Amino acid sequence: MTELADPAPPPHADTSGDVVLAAAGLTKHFSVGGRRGAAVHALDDLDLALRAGQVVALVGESGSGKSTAARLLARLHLPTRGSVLLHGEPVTARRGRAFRAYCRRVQMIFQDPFASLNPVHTVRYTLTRSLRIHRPELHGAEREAALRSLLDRVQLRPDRFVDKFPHELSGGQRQRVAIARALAAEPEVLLADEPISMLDVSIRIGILNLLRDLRDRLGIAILYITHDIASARYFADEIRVLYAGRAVESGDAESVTQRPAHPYTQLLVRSAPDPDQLVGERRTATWSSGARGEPPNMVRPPAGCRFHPRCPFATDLCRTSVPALTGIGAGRSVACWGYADPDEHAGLPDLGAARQEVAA
Amino acid sequence: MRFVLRRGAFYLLTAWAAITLNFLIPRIMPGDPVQALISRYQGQINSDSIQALYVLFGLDHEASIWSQYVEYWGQLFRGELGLSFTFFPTPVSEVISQSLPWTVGLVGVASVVSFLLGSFIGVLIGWRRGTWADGVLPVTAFLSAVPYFWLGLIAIAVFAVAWPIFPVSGGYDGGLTPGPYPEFVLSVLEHSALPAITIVLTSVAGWILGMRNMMVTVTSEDYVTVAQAKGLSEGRVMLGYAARNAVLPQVSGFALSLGFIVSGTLVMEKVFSYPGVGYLLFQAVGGNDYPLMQGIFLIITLSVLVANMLADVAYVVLDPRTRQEA
Amino acid sequence: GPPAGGSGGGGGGGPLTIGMPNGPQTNNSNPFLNTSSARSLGYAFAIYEPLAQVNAVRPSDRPTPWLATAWEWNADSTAVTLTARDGVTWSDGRPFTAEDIAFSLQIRKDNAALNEDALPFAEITTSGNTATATFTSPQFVNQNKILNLFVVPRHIWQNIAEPTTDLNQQPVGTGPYVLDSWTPQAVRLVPRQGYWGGQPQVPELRYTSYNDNDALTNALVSGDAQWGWTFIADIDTVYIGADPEHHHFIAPSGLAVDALFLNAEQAPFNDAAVRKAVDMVVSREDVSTLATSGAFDPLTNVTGMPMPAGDDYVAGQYAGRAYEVDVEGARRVLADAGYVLDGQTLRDPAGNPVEFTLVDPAGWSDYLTSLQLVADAVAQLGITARVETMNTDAWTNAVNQGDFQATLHWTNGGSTPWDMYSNMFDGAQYRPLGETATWNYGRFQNAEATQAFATYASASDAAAREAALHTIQRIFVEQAPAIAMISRPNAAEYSTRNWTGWPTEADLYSSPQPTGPQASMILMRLRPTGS
Amino acid sequence: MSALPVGADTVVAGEPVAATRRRLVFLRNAKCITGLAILAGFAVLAVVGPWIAPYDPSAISRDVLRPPSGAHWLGTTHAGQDVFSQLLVGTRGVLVVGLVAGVGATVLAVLVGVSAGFLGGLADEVLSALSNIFLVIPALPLIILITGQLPEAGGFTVAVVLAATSWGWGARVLRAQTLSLRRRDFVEAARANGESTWRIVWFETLPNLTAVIASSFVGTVTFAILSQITLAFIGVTSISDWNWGTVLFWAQSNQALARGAWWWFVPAGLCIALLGTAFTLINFGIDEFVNPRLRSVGVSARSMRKRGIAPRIGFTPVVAPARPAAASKVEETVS
Amino acid sequence: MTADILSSPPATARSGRALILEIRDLHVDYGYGADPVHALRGISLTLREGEVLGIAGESGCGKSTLVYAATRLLPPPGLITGGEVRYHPPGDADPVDILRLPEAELRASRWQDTAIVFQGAMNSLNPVYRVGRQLTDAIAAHRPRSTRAEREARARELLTMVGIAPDRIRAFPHQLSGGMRQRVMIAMALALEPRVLILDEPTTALDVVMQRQILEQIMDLRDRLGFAVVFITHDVSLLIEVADHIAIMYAGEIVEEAGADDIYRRPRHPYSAGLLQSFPPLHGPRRPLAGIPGSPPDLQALPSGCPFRTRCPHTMPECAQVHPRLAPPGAERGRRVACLLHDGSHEVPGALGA
Ligand SMILES: Nc1ncnc2c1ncn2[C@@H]1O[C@H](COP(=O)(O)OP(=O)(O)OP(=O)(O)O)[C@@H](O)[C@H]1O
Ligand SMILES: Nc1ncnc2c1ncn2[C@@H]1O[C@H](COP(=O)(O)OP(=O)(O)OP(=O)(O)O)[C@@H](O)[C@H]1O
Ligand SMILES: [Mg+2]
Ligand SMILES: [Mg+2]
Repeated sequence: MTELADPAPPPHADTSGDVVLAAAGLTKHFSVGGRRGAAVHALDDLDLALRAGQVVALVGESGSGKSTAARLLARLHLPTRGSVLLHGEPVTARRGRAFRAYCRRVQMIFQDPFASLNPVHTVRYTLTRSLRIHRPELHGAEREAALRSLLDRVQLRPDRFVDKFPHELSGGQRQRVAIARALAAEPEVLLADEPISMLDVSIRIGILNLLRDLRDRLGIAILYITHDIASARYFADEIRVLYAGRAVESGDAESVTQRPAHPYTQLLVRSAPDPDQLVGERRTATWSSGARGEPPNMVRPPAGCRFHPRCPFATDLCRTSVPALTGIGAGRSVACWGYADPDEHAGLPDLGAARQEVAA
Repeated sequence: MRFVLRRGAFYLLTAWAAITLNFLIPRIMPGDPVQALISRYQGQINSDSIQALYVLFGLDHEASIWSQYVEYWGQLFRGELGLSFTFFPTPVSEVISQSLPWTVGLVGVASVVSFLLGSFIGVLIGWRRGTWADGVLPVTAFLSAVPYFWLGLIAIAVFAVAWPIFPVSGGYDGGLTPGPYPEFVLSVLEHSALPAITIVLTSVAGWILGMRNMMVTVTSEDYVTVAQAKGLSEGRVMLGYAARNAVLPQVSGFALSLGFIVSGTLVMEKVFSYPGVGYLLFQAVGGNDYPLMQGIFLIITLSVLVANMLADVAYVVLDPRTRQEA
Repeated sequence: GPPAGGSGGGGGGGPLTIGMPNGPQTNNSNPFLNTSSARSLGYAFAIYEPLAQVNAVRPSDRPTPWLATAWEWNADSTAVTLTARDGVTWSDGRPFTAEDIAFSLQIRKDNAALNEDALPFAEITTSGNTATATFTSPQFVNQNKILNLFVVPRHIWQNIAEPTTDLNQQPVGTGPYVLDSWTPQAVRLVPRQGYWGGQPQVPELRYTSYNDNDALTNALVSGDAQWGWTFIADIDTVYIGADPEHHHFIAPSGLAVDALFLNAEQAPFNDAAVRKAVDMVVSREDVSTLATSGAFDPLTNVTGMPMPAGDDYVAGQYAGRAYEVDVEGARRVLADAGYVLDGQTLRDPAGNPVEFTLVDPAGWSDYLTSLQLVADAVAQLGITARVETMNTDAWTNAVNQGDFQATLHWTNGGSTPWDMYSNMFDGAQYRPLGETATWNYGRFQNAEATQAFATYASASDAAAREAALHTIQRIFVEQAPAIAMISRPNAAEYSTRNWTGWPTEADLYSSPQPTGPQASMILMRLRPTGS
Repeated sequence: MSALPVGADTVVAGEPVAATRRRLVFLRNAKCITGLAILAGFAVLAVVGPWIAPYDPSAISRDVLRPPSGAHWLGTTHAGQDVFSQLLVGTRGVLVVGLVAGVGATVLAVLVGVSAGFLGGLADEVLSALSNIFLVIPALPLIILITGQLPEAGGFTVAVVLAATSWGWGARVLRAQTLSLRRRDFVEAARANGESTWRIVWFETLPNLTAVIASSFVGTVTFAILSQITLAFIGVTSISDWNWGTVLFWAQSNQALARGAWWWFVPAGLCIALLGTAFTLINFGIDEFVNPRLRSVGVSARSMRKRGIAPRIGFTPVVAPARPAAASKVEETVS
Repeated sequence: MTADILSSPPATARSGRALILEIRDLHVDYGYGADPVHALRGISLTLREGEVLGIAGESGCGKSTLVYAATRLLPPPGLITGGEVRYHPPGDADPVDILRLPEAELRASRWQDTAIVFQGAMNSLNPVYRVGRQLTDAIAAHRPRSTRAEREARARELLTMVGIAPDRIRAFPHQLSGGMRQRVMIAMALALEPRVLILDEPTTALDVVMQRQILEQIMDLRDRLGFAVVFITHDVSLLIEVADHIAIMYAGEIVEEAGADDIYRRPRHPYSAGLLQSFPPLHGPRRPLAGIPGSPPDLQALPSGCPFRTRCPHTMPECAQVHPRLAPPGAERGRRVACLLHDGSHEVPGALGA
């Protein structure tokens, strides 16, 4: 088990790092046929920068477009609008050699290790395929050595695991194989789509620690997708919160979790089970009774701020105009009219104490 | 809505393709109806009448296949199916309308009975799996594998010839004029008993197995356990919760199997000398009677399509999930 | 209509059910069409009557006058004058006249599709109560065919624009019965009033179509049907055995046979020696007993003439000469022709093994069993013969075009043996391989035979005909152009439980089959059993 | 080991436990083994039948229509042929036609079904429509029509025709399964890893369809055998190729039953039913593999009854008598 | 109202409440054959009126098996091979053993006394019936004399109670979101006002916001209606917030049982401690986390002695020999733990002793 547990708070999101993969205005609307133009607005205008050696967490409730973002970045979907930039170059490849080259640099890990490994293939086959595709120069003994070192890297003993079928492995072991498969390409970017949500509680931390180790040792840029904001705090350098396909807040992990700015983030943080809260210090009745209801219908998302139907502070402005993601200092930005300059707009919602907190 | 359109398009396309296939198959095959007629009468037709028959059937002149195709569609739209060769000069539509009710009556009813009975038995043994009820399975496996013509012939030999409980053949007593009076209806029932029983016996096994497997699958669904946890009565849980869901795939299976059922009819009607379309088709094929063949294929294909459509509808009625708007 | 009572008990009488194995029927009573239910089931001839009743199983007997009371041929058989019977009325009450006869011939002349026998009519006239038809060629051999033609009422058919497609659902004829009701299951006929021949006894005829031989067999066995014709294997056990007292099967031969046609334009049957050898080893007895379970008689006379119908025609030198299996003789014939037996294999003079294929349509089980017997028999000579099946279309084609080596096929029966022999090997019917031949499928050519056939058909004196026939028979015996096997009888099954008066072996007044023009004659002779 | 959901649609991969290197493990199932044993028996007969047959099946003899005896185990036909030899020799025809048709139809079904499922879009629409047409058109009449018209309706022709007309069902099932596989994570993962489409189809998707393909194969073989026998029985195909249908054909056209010659008619039908049962049993095994819920509990109903276990939904059986003594063993609950 | 769910009553308050359900030495096997899986081995637990009993543990440790066995709803091939489940009816009536209740009585008792909300609400509703029908049919079965209108009114009332508009009574399950379906299930469970409500991971499929909403609702209802709750989850941190009393299960056994606060602050079993270590905290200092190495044992091949010893950081030689019994650790009352470290003869490591 890794001993990489890192008790010190991570450095503030280091914006100076090398941007490996970036998304600019990434938008995806899934056509659902039937009535003309009906589409699921899965993701709208996502800007994102993944830097070498950094973890960006994408947090949001189910259906908020997290996986869509990952799939767009992996180019499993084509964006409706916007572009993916690898080292500043727009990526266009969709198949063939160029796509393979892209795959080699950007690898994805899926949520469900039970489903992402083909049940009919051994670990050896799965990893060898990856090596053959991405490192065709390796042959025979070299490839075997590479295979073993991959398993070593994900802390699976090669002799024991190399000839196993997925069903002979536990969930954590499977997820490690999936990670090894991604590493076989020696990628610069790992897109990890909820890599631990399907795993048993006791082994989740192991996988996160492993990923963190890879980030630190190989300098890989990681996009970490989760709905568990506590794990994002634990693992990520930067957190970006998605709500109904739109980014509503971003900032370094610690401050976003400790001083959430957007009403939705606040709701999220407050909803997370936290035994320490037993002491019952800062829970105000207004908060918990305020945000209720269901996530919006993504075929006809609410106009204006998409959170407004559930937001206790919503005003008419929120119902009509989309707030942009704007900086509120200390590397943080939030898309909420509550933080807008009251001089420029009339009728802004008053977030009251919540706002004061962030500023603190 | 989109679903409806798609299904509609599918049905139209299938209908078109089937009709075209119907048109093509007999034409690209060798052989002609006159020769078939001669061989059918094996020496009873004077060989000198061959020319007379060619003249009679109007087979002297050759039209291009394309113009025949156009003509064929023209006929279809006019509701004409041409004149049968075997029953020259009776219009195909008349020949078919005479025998269709019998097939629908016998095979339709027997198939439905077999479906219902099989599904019901399947429900019971699926619900009671792991008990003695599983012993039914090998029996059904055997029944489903018995060729029905074989069973039918044995049934005739035993129950119509050796112990004449049932009539040997036909759809009703030849002394009766068809009409809705009790004696005739009784005669029809009497005549259909043996074939119907044979059809049911050989086809029920499939439905039992299908339903049983679905029941087993469905009974392990949570909602069945929930129903038990609610303390509902056994019957309600079994029928309202388990069987109600398990029957869904059976419905579409039933519609699709109609094609096979019709195929089965053919030999069945031959064996039992039943006056239905199946045997008619067999005759038409044997007699190279293109117009009749095409007519029957058309009717069968269209009715299978219609049955599928009905099954679609039934499915939508039975399964609210398919009614989803948006 | 009200339901009629069930079939009568042992006391005799009651409706008579006549079964045919012809599958579903449609309501069509056009007597001219093979395809109509009237013809398929045979009730056409309970309604429409022929000019004269020809006894198909005693073809040399003089036909019984029926609608024509007399007929007069000219010397070279190119014209016939027919006298219409007096006192005959159509079932609609109109009188029957010579006009009707003339019309019935004329309609055949005008519509090739109705002229089933392809008779070469020239001119048809009437005068008083006679009608006269002339022909473009001598019709001696076709005399019976012409007398057997049925007559339709002119006053009805002259108004029918398309006699080939008319359904004629209310048939009007001169016969003893009229159509009462038509249903797909059964066609009911009842006696008419005022039939010229008296009052028919059978109160109701039910013509029922069964889907196939098996169904009809079952119906005959169980007594559901009392008259019909279908081939029943092991008929003694299956049919007669079911009710030995009442069930009867008679199969009197006419002048038709089943013969193995041999392709004379292909090895090995281009050599008469091989044909003769095969002819000598095939046991007609076996074919009859094994293939037809004895239902059809084996041919006994070497001329291939079925007996007793052919009694009068056998050339003197062959009288009493019976077919005998003679393997040694056959070997000698082959040896004389230069064939050698090389171990188990017979080799022709060129050294090639002698082998051939026997073919018939799949499904004709009696034929196929016969072929197996032939194959079995020739094996004794060292000849390898294989039995192959084809579907009927392909087979018809192959046979017509000469694309076969040996096949079992029937011949027509006529009033004279001419039809039978001509069908087998008349050079006039010769067509080169690949062209469609109507008869003489074996492409046999022999100038002497061809001449004899022509002479027989056109000669005006009996002696010349007899001489020609004897020539034909001699060539048949010596050259074995085809191998006649069994007679092709006019067979029928009937039950005497309710009705008697059927043709019997003792009183073969007519072919016993229910579907021919003889039907009206038989029906008029039926009497309730025990009366 | 884990109770985590593997996705609601476990139909294809089956329980992960079962997908091992030996992908055909589904054959190791009591029902399956019974079926395979019967099939193997027939297969052996198919190979050696013509050699061990005591008589030439076509050879005519004077022993006409004899009931079973030492000389003729299953009696003789109307022409004195040995029925037992006919059945023995006929086995090969039955199996070969069934297998050839099964292989042909399965290959077609895989090609059409998997392509339709994988390509999607217009190709899918066209291919699905095609397979639906073949489902909707009544197969047997079509087969009769085609075979009836072909010049040589021997075993191979019949097999080809059967293959050409009976792939629809398999294609439909395979398409549905492929569709559900196509969106599986491991297929997506392969795609995201840069695998080519054909490799995804052949190496990622198809192996997961083994059981479905096998089941469709077994189903088609059964259908092909029954059809072939029916065709032979109604005399559409060559009757000189011996198979069980031919035996029935001859028996029927010579009124075997009416003549009391049950030995001529009954055994062939029983052979067909037995062979069909074998295939059905094999399919049971495959079904249970594909859908683990169908697996039997592995204990005979009788032994369970003996132990007083009556498995029921919603009423878990309780065994072992009440043990009041046991209560004392339990630690007193925290007070 | 959140304050209510957070205020866990002190452990000692337990004894004051009346018993409702007593599980004694429950043994459950999967498989009827010679080689069954021993999924539960001698489970004993008590549930008292109005309390929230939490059961936590890794996937596959037998949580669901326990509650299904206790209600005899375990599907084949489940088999109860021993033990008792005593239900104490209200008043002074004698307790009945659910495992030995005749079928008709058991049927009558179900849903009246004990109602269950299943693990997957998605699959707990019959997809072909409207929710209204499913809400009312239990009422109809148990209150045959009620009228249709009464039942319908009750169904509306129930829906309102769980925060769903009553007009959704005509909706089909697929027309509802996951959260709504889960609430419908809860409403259904409350239809007959049972004394015990069993919740088997009712919120795992939902995201945190919805999870909290539902939990608040349940706890709110508990306060109003006074039923006892058995709450199953693998999320200990959630349990600590919600439950009064917690039982930690491992490989078919209970390894520790104590008040919620005690478990959180002073876990005594290394497994409990490990579980707590597996959740990164959202607030407070970031602490090193290691989870629990390895994976749960195969129930068919359990290690000798303590089933947890292969993963235990404090394993000792005798752990392989002795199967630890559930007993109060040292002098502590109101809790039990199955670990040799606490048998009094060993030095307890700091993390497990404080
Ligand atoms: N292929 C698709 N076609 C149509 N709609 C889609 C498709 N994929 C995703 N969506 C829709 O897009 C929206 C965002 O989906 P996405 O999978 O990105 O959410 P997510 O945040 O990953 O959710 P989860 O936490 O449940 O994984 C959802 O409403 C989803 O239903
Ligand atoms: N049908 C079965 N046959 C054999 N073993 C089974 C069966 N069902 C469950 N088990 C085993 O019983 C054990 C307990 O399962 P159970 O479902 O009670 O676990 P759980 O604690 O509820 O897990 P989860 O958190 O995943 O719901 C598991 O190890 C499981 O593998
Ligand atoms: Mg996702
Ligand atoms: Mg569970």
